[in-house]
Amino acid sequence: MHVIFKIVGTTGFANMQWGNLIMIAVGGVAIFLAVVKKYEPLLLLPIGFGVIMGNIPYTPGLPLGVYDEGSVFSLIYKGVTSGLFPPLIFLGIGALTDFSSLISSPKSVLLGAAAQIGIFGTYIGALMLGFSNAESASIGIIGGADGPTSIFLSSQLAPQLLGPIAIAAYSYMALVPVIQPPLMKLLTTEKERKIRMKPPRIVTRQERVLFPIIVAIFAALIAPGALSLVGMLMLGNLLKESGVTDRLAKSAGSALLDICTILLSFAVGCSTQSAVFLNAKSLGIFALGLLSFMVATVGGLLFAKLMNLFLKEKINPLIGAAGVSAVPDSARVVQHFALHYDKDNHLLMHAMAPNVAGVIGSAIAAGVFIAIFR
Amino acid sequence: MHVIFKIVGTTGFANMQWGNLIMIAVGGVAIFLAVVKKYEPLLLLPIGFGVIMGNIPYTPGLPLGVYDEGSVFSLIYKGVTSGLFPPLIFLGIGALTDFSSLISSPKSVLLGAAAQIGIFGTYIGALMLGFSNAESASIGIIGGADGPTSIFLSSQLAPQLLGPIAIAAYSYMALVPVIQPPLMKLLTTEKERKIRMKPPRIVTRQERVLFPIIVAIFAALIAPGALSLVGMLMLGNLLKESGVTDRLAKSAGSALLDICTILLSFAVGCSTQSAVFLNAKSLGIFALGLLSFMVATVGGLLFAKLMNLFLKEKINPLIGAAGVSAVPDSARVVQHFALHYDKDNHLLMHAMAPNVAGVIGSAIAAGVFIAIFR
Amino acid sequence: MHVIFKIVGTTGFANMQWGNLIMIAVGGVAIFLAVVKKYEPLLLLPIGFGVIMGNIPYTPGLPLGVYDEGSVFSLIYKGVTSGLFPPLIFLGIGALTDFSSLISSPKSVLLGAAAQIGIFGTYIGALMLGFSNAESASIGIIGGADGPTSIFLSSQLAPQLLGPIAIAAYSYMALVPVIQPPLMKLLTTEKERKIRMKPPRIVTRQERVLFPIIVAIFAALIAPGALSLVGMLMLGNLLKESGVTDRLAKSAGSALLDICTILLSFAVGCSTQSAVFLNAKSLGIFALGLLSFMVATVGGLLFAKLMNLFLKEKINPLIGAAGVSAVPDSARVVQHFALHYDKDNHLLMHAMAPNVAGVIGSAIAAGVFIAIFR
Amino acid sequence: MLENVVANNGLNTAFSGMTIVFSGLVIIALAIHSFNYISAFVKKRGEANTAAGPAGETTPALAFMGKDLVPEDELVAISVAIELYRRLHFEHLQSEITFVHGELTNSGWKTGIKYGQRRSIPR
Amino acid sequence: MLENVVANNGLNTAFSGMTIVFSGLVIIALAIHSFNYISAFVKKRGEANTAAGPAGETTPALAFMGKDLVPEDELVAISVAIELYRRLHFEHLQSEITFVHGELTNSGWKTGIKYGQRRSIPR
Amino acid sequence: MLENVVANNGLNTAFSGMTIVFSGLVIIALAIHSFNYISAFVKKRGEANTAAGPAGETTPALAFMGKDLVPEDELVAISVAIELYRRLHFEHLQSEITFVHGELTNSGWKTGIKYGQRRSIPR
Ligand code: NA
Ligand code: NA
Ligand code: NA
Repeated sequence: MHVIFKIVGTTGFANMQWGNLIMIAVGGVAIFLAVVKKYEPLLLLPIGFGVIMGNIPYTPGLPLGVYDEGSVFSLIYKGVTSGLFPPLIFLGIGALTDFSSLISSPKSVLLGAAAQIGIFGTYIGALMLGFSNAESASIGIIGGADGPTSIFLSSQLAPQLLGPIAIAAYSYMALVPVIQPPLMKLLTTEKERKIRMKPPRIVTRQERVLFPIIVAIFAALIAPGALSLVGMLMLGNLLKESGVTDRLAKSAGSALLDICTILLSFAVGCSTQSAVFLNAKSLGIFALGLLSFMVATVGGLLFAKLMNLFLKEKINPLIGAAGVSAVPDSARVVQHFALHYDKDNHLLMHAMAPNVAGVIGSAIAAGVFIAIFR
Repeated sequence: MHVIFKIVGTTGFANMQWGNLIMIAVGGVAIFLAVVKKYEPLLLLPIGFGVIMGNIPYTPGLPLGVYDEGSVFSLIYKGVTSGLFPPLIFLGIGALTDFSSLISSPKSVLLGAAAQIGIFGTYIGALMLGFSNAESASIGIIGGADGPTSIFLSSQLAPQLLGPIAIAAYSYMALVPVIQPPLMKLLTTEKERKIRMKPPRIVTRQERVLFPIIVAIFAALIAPGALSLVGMLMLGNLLKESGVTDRLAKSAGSALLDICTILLSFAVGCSTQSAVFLNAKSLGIFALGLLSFMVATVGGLLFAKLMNLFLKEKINPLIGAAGVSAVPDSARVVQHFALHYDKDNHLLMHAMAPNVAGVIGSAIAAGVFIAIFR
Repeated sequence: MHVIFKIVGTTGFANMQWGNLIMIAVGGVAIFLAVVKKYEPLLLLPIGFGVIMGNIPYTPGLPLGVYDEGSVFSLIYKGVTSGLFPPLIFLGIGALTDFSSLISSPKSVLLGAAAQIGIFGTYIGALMLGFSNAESASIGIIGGADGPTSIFLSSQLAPQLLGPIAIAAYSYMALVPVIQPPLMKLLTTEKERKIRMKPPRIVTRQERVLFPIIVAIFAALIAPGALSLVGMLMLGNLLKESGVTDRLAKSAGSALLDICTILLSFAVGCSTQSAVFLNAKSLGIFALGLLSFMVATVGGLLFAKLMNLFLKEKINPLIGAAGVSAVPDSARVVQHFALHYDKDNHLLMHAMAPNVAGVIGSAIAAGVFIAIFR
Repeated sequence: MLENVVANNGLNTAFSGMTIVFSGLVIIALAIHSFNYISAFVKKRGEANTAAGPAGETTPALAFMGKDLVPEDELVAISVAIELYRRLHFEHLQSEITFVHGELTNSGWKTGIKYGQRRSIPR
Repeated sequence: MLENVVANNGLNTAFSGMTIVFSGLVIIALAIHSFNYISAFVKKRGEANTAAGPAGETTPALAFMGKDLVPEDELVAISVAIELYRRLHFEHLQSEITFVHGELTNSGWKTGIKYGQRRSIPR
Repeated sequence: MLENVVANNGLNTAFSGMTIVFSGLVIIALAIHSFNYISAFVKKRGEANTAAGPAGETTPALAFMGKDLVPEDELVAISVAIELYRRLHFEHLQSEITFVHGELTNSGWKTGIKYGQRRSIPR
């Protein structure tokens, strides 16, 4: 009977704790949001399943979880903590992203810069709550509203917070349609919301090929720490736009992107073992993350209004809110919100410009933090 | 002339031994079975080619083979010995497997459990032949008739036996149509073979989405050691059935599955260098492996007959033989065998239920062994 | 203000040197050749972009470049220096290559052997310039005109020269249409150029299946060091030709090949940091590389003429030039050159035979060097 | 031979292992079995609000599985050909995150269905 | 609360960081802005040699994006079906490096366009 | 210059290497050459049992390679369109291991042809 006791002792039932049950419920909610509500399913579904798997208890000593040296899940998790998966995901995203809208309206780039105030404001906020410099930077980056950027920076500066930061980032990205509209209503007048913008010009192939090269060079010169993220994003985009490497762009944007997404999301989910996840720090991170999204939205909206003071051709300040990135959700929120006030005012393409600029802006911000704190 | 001697001394001809020739012939047979007989070609072809490549002799010291630190093949082999490839393969298989038949007839699950007697029976048999506990467990798992499960368990418990265990597992899986019919004839009456079963009910999407989550949770709670295998299998299935992550399921079930299959099979083949492969242990493993398949088949058949003593709606005991897994070959054997006695009795779908249940059962059995012996 | 100085100090502007600017220009030229001239875009585009990214300066100490322990780029570069990517690329190339032309005219194999004189001649030349044995071998292999083979040998024997050797190999492969025609003109008579050859016979499926197995066995027996390259090339080809593993061949020839190509090319580009790249050695490598291509071409041409002294059915000596490999560019150069003199003389299929034989020949040559110098 | 079995506590292990495997699969079977009630319940509710239910449940894909109704007249062939043509030509576009001058193409990448977009990879 | 900000030089870092982000994106914006002049210049040159320009610029893919002209008559359906048929059946061949008895199929793998070959993966 | 060649035994290495390369490729050439006899032998045997042979050898794919006979009339277009339609719609199913209510779809994954199944990915 010795053996059967040993086996029963190793079952999850024997080691289950309240925290595990709570986290399993959290994972179930994530899966529910992904499957039924269709919120970011490509990320929330594997994350949610990972949260459940990561919270099945087992006898300590068995090499099973992401934190156990030599386990399979720890090998996958190494792709996250080493910072490898996020740039590879950016490579794939670059191979799928069209920067035409940004090229045709360069001044929208500034809106993508303004929204990064959310990052730095939250960094200050996190310092106030007593987090260290490196931790505060990683928490602030949640406001960048780019999953890979958040995970990359956390893996470099505060790996111990990677789980909650990633979950917070993806949760709020899923909730962008809930978070942004009230702020848009609060900070714009009805007249502003009805401003129409000229259709963007058509960009040539030359411009689309030169764009990733130039962006990569300048972003990396200004903030070398952004080299990994911006470099890979722009490599993917160059593969797509060059017109001579379609097969590479296709594989980068399908197989590579999908495989890295599955493994990263699942491993991040697994890393939320209740023992390391359920504490006051995580709560603080979730609160700061929400703050970060809100400050970023406000920053984009107000900066757009500021620009209008100087511009002859007024821009619709709503597109400032798209500067937070969360591509392409926040651009869709803008489109939807504007349609509410003028049925024929389609801002989607205009909002895409600050939207993708925000991705570059957050990557530069991450680069700055890496340069200072590493 | 010094140099030319050195070169000639490094050629394979100078180092060739009888064992190598035998193994190269074995590799040739595997390729023949794969190409001409179409037995498990996706696995036997790269394995067979690997066996040939792994038995080309070379001067010791050159970093070429899977056992030489720093060689390319050793890097690929690390994906096997670290236990990484099998769960990734299960992720892909999960993204391709339809568990509908199982969901619609839950009692068939028990047949998938009964067939695992082959694993534990052979474990005892291996102990009798003097193998250690960990070795015996790895040999027993051959009766699970699932390549990735066998390789995973061996890599964790008895890496030194990985080659013969993998080859035995895949060989007997290829030979299922030869091994099972005599036993089916021996243990069933003609009347039993003609039992018809009601068509299974149609399962809803909700059920198919909930299934992988529930199976993963319970399997991992009962046998946490099964976390890696069952978790990944069910993650893949969830990606497929959720309906919101098709692109992830597609990449997991094509690029990822194929790449891991090629590399795992080839590396496993390469690991059969005659010096480590051709010995009495391997012979014992092959004998025990065959025993394991036979005991598993008998276990499934008899348990089905036992269930019929209690069931009002009788099941056809032949489908018990499908509980060994070897998906989907053993289910096909059942279908074919039953058609022989009743031209209109199609058991394929009914046999798929114990068939896929056997996969889960073997993974749980592997989890039990990991929990005890690691 | 302390912090802003620290940040400015970390920007690329503060650390930029003339060498970086030169290399960034070189990267730009590579991209120009790839995009506008369509020279080897699948390789030169990611290489060129990598050269640019690798020469953005940053404060030493930040873990960003391929030579910095722990950086993302160093993880990718490890796939190059460990020798892993080239065999995987060969696996994919094997799954795409049709060796029918070679099977139908085995005597063309000798032309693929003759062209390897470029490798060994240049090895002597490099010794003359004072390079070490291992370095000279790696430089000589440039004349093999196969990127993965060059990179693999360099990674094994002279990793410090990997960057310039890879760049030289791909550059001259792109310039084959410029390098070869003058030599073809010089060494053949107009009558020779007009020689027509009989259409090759149709090869059976059996032959195409047996071919990769036999080539792999004999190549690996003769030069075990070629095991990794030839083995993987032939595994890919066997997956393709067997007819029973199409899905494996497809994934090997698309996702796996593309992903490895992107990562290898980009990482090789990144490794050309001006501090390690801009020196007299690189200049010597480029000069020797050109020599290597020219000697190889001459070797192939003259050997074809030599063979004609003994053959009843004369071969067109132009196809000897295709023995350098650079698949399929040099075969196209032959086709084009011959058409110039006889509008109906299509040599493309005939030139493919020495062309693919040259790939095998170079891999064997690399195997010889590995056997001697490792 | 048997002493090695005894020394390694083999029968005990085998018996316990088999017990665990059965327990695990029985629990799973029971869980699945409870689905049947859920399924019956859902069906009943579905019959209550007749029209709305089935549309939601039976996805197009399932419809094909169940019936395999492939239209066989010319008209269909034409429309199918056009559909395929677009799918192959626009394959790349379908997975783009953003927009190409007036073409609204979504990616499924970070996609909600709150604002009327359709899923980009319709398969 | 604020002492941790002060101790970590937080405001300074935040301000400097925001400055860098703005500088970076302003430089990129200026670089893109200069594209407009290049674009205008290219256009002007394009207008000079009327016919040649647009053919070079508007790739087929773009033409589809812009107009989405899908032919809708039977003839087209037939040719499309055949094209697709070949594409699926020859998909494998299209990516082959070499040649299968008279079929000239190129790979794009190490491919120049110097000698009249077309790109092998026409997507 | 030459002393480094001599010191490193360079000429010897080069000569030996070239010898090995030639030996290797000559052996391969001879092996391939022997194929011709096998091929001739197989052909002869094939001619003996006329009807049975070619059906087994010439796979459909090869037939296309050799002749490239694409049918061009409407009927074919329709059937092709339907085939493609199914292939795209059922692509996912084709690679499923098991069965969806009456649809028999095989995977090629662990597949034998002993029991009359066809390969699931027919390409
Ligand atoms: Na952002
Ligand atoms: Na099993
Ligand atoms: Na070569």
